[in-house]
Amino acid sequence: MARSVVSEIKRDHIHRLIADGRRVDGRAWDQYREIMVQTNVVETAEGSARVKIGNTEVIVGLKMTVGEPFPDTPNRGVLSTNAELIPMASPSFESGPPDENSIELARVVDRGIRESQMIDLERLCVEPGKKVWINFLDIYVLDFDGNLFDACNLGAVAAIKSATVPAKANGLGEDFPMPVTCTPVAVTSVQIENSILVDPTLDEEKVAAARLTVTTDDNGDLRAMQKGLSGALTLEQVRTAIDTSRRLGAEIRKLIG
Amino acid sequence: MARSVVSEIKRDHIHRLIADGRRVDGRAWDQYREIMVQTNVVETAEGSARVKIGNTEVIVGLKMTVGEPFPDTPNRGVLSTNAELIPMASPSFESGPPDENSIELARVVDRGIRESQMIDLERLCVEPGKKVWINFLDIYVLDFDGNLFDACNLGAVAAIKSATVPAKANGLGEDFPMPVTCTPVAVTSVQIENSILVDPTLDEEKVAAARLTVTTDDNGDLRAMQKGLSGALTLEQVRTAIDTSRRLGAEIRKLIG
Amino acid sequence: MARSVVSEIKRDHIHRLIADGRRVDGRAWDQYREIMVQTNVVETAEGSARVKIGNTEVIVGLKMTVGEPFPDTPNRGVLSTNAELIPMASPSFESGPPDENSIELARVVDRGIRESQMIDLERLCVEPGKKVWINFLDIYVLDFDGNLFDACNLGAVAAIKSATVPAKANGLGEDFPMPVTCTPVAVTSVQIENSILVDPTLDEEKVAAARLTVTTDDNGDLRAMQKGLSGALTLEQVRTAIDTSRRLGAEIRKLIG
Amino acid sequence: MGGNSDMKLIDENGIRIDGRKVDELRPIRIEAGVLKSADGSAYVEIGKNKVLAAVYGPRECHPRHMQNPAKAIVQCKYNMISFSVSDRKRPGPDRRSVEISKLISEAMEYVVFTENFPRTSIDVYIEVLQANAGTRCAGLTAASVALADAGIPMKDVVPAVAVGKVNDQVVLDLNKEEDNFGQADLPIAIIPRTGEVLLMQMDGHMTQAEFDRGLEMGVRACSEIYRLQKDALRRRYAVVSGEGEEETKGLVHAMTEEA
Amino acid sequence: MGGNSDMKLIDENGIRIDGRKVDELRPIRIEAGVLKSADGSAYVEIGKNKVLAAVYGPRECHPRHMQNPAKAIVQCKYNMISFSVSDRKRPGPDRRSVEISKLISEAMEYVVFTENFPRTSIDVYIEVLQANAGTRCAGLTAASVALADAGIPMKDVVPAVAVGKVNDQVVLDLNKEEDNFGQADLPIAIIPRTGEVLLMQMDGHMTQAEFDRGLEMGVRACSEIYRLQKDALRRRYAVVSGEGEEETKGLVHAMTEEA
Amino acid sequence: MGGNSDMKLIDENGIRIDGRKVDELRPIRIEAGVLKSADGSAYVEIGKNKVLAAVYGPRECHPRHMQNPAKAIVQCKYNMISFSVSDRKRPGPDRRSVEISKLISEAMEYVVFTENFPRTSIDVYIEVLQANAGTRCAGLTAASVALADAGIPMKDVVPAVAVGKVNDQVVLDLNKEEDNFGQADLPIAIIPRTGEVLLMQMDGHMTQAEFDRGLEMGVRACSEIYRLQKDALRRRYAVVSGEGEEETKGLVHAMTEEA
Repeated sequence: MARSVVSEIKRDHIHRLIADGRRVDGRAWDQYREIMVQTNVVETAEGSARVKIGNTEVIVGLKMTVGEPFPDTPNRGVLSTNAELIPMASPSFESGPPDENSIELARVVDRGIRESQMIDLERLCVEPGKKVWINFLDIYVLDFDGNLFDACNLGAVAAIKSATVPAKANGLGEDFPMPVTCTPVAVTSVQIENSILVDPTLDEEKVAAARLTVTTDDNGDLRAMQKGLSGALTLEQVRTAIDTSRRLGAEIRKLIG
Repeated sequence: MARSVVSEIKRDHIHRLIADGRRVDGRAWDQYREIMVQTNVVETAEGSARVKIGNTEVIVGLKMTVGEPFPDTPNRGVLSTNAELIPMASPSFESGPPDENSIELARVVDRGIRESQMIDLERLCVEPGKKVWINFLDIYVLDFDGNLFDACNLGAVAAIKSATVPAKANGLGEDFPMPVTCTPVAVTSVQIENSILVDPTLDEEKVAAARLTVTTDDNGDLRAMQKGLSGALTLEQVRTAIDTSRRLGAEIRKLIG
Repeated sequence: MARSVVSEIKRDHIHRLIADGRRVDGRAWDQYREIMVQTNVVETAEGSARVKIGNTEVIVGLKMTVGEPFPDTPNRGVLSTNAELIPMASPSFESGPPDENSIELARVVDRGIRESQMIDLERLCVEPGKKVWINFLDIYVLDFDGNLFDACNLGAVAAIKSATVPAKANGLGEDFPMPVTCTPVAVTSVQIENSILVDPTLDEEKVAAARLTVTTDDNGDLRAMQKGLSGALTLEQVRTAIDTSRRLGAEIRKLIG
Repeated sequence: MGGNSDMKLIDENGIRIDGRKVDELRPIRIEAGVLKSADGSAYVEIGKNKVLAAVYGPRECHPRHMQNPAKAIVQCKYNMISFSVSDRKRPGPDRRSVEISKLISEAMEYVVFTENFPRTSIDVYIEVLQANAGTRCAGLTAASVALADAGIPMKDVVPAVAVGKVNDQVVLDLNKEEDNFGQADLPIAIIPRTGEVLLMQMDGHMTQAEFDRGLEMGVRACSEIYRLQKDALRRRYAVVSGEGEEETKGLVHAMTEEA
Repeated sequence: MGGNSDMKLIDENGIRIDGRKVDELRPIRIEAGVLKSADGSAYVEIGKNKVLAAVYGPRECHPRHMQNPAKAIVQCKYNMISFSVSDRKRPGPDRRSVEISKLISEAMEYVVFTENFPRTSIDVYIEVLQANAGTRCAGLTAASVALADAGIPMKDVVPAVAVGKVNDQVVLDLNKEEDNFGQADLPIAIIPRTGEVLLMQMDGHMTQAEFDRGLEMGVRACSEIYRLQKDALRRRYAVVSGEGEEETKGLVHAMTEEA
Repeated sequence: MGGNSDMKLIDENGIRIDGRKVDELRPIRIEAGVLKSADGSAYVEIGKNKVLAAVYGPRECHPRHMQNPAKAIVQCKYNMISFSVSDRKRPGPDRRSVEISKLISEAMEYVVFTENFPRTSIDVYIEVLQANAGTRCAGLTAASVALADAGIPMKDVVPAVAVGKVNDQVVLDLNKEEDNFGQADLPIAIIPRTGEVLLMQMDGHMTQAEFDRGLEMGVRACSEIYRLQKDALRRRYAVVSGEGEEETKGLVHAMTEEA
């Protein structure tokens, strides 16, 4: 994603503004774009959400079926996360099986949810060693203007929170709400000209040297991190990014209650 | 298939002839090429047929095994139809997995057989919900000179009619003939210069604006239709093509008894 | 492999030397390069070996699991052989699924082991028709300087001979050594300018007209042969290559005794 | 088609399980210009179907050997997202969507003035977000609006709808239950200005008389959908231009080309 | 090879289960020029094997990076159709057919005068319609006739046959049962005019003496097949030219090139 | 991360199951120049991990559309061989190795002076022969030495190590049991000369204080690994040049570039 070309003129413009302490859309370093979250948008899914961050838009659905657990976790449900960068969303996305960008994206979102133990997978065990709930979390990017990590995390978390376990249709008693323990939120910053900017637009991502995504839980503890792009971060910059993530994470968490 | 290039000269020639009320090979608008059908040509198949329509040649084989039914049709056998446009048949065919042309071809043939209920799939149930006969209908195009839809339909129908269910080899009693209820026949027309020509050759397909395949049953009722190519048909042209298909379908049906 | 280009100058040089009765590295027609064999090099495998023939280097591992036998050999273990020509080993190897070169390589190695009945597959049956040992023999080429057939055969044979059947970890009693009946050895010769040279280097392979790999057993009987490259061999040349293979095969067999 | 099912899908008053009459469309909502990155886009709801379409182009054609020196090629990709159906669909094209993509591409190629843009590709992406029978028609309807939204000159905007046969009656715009347990399905697309057929498939069992009745019913319904398509484009242009009563730019352009 | 099976495949009079003697070929039928679209083609039956071969080329080489500026490349694809064997074979190449395709390509490249057609590809497609042991040899035999039928200059037409070992005896041209339960299989292809070996594989168990006997038997049988190949080409030319007693054009050409 | 497991992995004296202290590395062995065909190579053992890295390039970039006219691209492929882990891994890239390859490529691209070699590709192949937790760090450590061995100018040689959290304690360089049953994993790579972070991932559960302690521990350990990397290159150069006490050529070059 971030590797695609941006014109020299635009690049210079962004750099010059940042050297002046400004961003193209007038936001402060640590200011997020407007967020829109809509849940239960697709009734064929057990849970679903459509999320916009600025002009970036994703749709996420959770489908649940009953299946076998992994042999090493016989009493836990299964989570499988997939992200599709469909060509509808950007002239730079191509049809085909997931590439390295969509794989990294899905894995980072998955780690935030998995490592925070957001879904209580033990409550998704039906019969130990034999039958558990399998969760297919599918993320589709519909419109791409930067910061997919945060949008996809938010969509995934909202879809999970809105989900109802379809027990009845599977002959397993009454439906019940997805057992959720916390709300992990990912907040991404980029380093441009040694400044740390939160929630980058596509143009900002294209000129950024390094990216850091930090997923925090309800206590503000760290649950997942991912540094990206071909640049380096000083230890100080890492700390700034983490602080911002924790602070804004708490605000975003309120949004999706 | 039909997208490949044909020389301007040939194109003009065909168009001029048609404007004159003639076809390159001298046939009338509604005249079919010579048809050759040979059955039981491959003894490793349960049923097989080799069909020639003019210079177009296909070989079709039906293999049967015992397997599980689909969950939503527990008391019915399974039909799986596949078409291979192998590079042997034409300089324009390439090796590799089925492309859009061979997928469309297989699906149209499949629909004619399936929707006419030609194979009595309920008689191919061995044990409801557990064991049914699985039919693999494989079509290979050997020589390509136009009108694959009809040739493949005819080969498939002849292969099915000639098939013997291998019950004995599967420990399920005596062999018996494939239970067949009717004989669906596909007849294809193309529109060139607002004329409707039946059974197009390859050259005619290349200059055609639109194609219509109509599959009729023993009563002359419609069982499957498929319009193709990037052109339009008037309602009148649709009716002409259907009439021709019904009439020639009855004649072809006699051929394969 | 052998199809890649070699400079005209190098080609002429090799040809001129051979016309003079000499090889680039000074060896005699029937002289092998130095062989190095190291076993049990990877402890996560049931058996493993690293083999060097001159500068050619391969690593081979054998993994064993319990699984179902093939229906037509219900009381025999299963052997599956795979070769990977990874891009680490040569600028001419590419990432991706096995190509025709690695498939031929794996199949020739497999045939030598299978047809000599080196592994006593009947002793790898746990419960006839239900449970047998599945052997995954995986060959990775690490450094490529010609004669992969011999190096991969040698690595495979050494890995198998060093293997311990992991019965205990599978709840099937005590571990026991892999049941081995003989030691098949492949020896490859190439024809260049009507001379038959054993153990070709990469440069020799590139200018060779034909290749013959002969796998012999402990009695010197033939177990597998494979002629390769786009050239022909006289019957006399075939006999010379077989004689050399039998004689050197016996010497190499002692090495891995 | 489930064939001659005994399931009762139309009551004695001629009312279908979702309350419609036999020749009544499901509620339809069409919006143009719903995405930022795409050159043109549209969102269509027909009953419980939810479909997005996006257009990119005319742009450089990849792979290059598909370039046509005389005109643009139109490549439509129809796709159902994994959670748009009851049983999760594995991402990636299946045989059904490959066939539908081919048919929609052929149909769209006919209405676009492709000779205006030699060597280029016009790419149309159709994503079914929620499916309830008739998605190929909803997709074609959306694709057509998205092309107009992208300002690509066209002979006409193309509406599509399926007719079918249920409980031995010819009905309009099958819903999921009617599609699963009905006797025939006949999706069509029409060029409104000429009445020509641009897409037509059929499977099931229809007599000639039933086919004729169905075709007539479908052609009439297409006019209604066509009106909604133009309304959506008019609203879109109103938003863009700040006015309220004009044709969209793309559409005007198209009509000039046609004349 | 099934190895040391006790199954009796040769009786006390030296007669095999299909009635043949140990050094006897199965009935062979060869026809040239059986397809219209291909530049050259051939059909071969050897016992119950039925094989088609088609040749296209010399033609532009795809992908382009495989072009050789000094000569044509010969690309043979050997394939078994799905219903040619007892258990349905999934369409598409498996590892066995990839190996066979490679070996036949290498063999054919040697006999074609590839330097006459730089930068081109000569493509040979071999389809096994019905298989009964020995399909790679039947395929190579057919490919060779199809190349001659296409008029491509060659050093020679190439026959191929398998010898093997069954019940401890060396036998010619194994059938399916002999292949399944025999002790060794040794397919070879020979250049008749020089007696050189062009294809040779072996698996099973053979002493040197058995190998020598088998090789001799195979070389002799190849002469017989070679005669049938030339007959087929002669008949084909007779049909084409309306005469009866001439070499085919392709073959004549080839021989002139060789001289 | 197995999460809040009760398994005791550190005893009351602060000693881990393999006898190490919490801030102690496993035994490390690094060798440069171990392969003949590659332009540069390295072998690294960290505890029971065994990793090979090979470098080819700068060389022509394939596929061509990935060429950058301003600089080289660095393409690292991390792979585990099938028998490097307990359960056989099917050959070919899985999602985990695709992600790791991307991160290592990005890291290496930063330290190589890519602008020296426009339009080329520098290809790094990392093969894990035996795995025991920490293979991505071992792989990056090896890749970095292999690049220097290939004489490619770099800002610095890059060491990498994982820190983690086990039994509520922050520990250095997790082994397989600690990785399976621990509470957090934090792999990092550092540019020794500037102290900047080049690779960083984290999963599990860490407070800010734990993270700070872990990061500090990791940075210190990287210095130790860096020393071993330079030793290996010094020995390699000694062998190559017949002397004993010099920096390797590649490394010297790199440092001149940096100054």
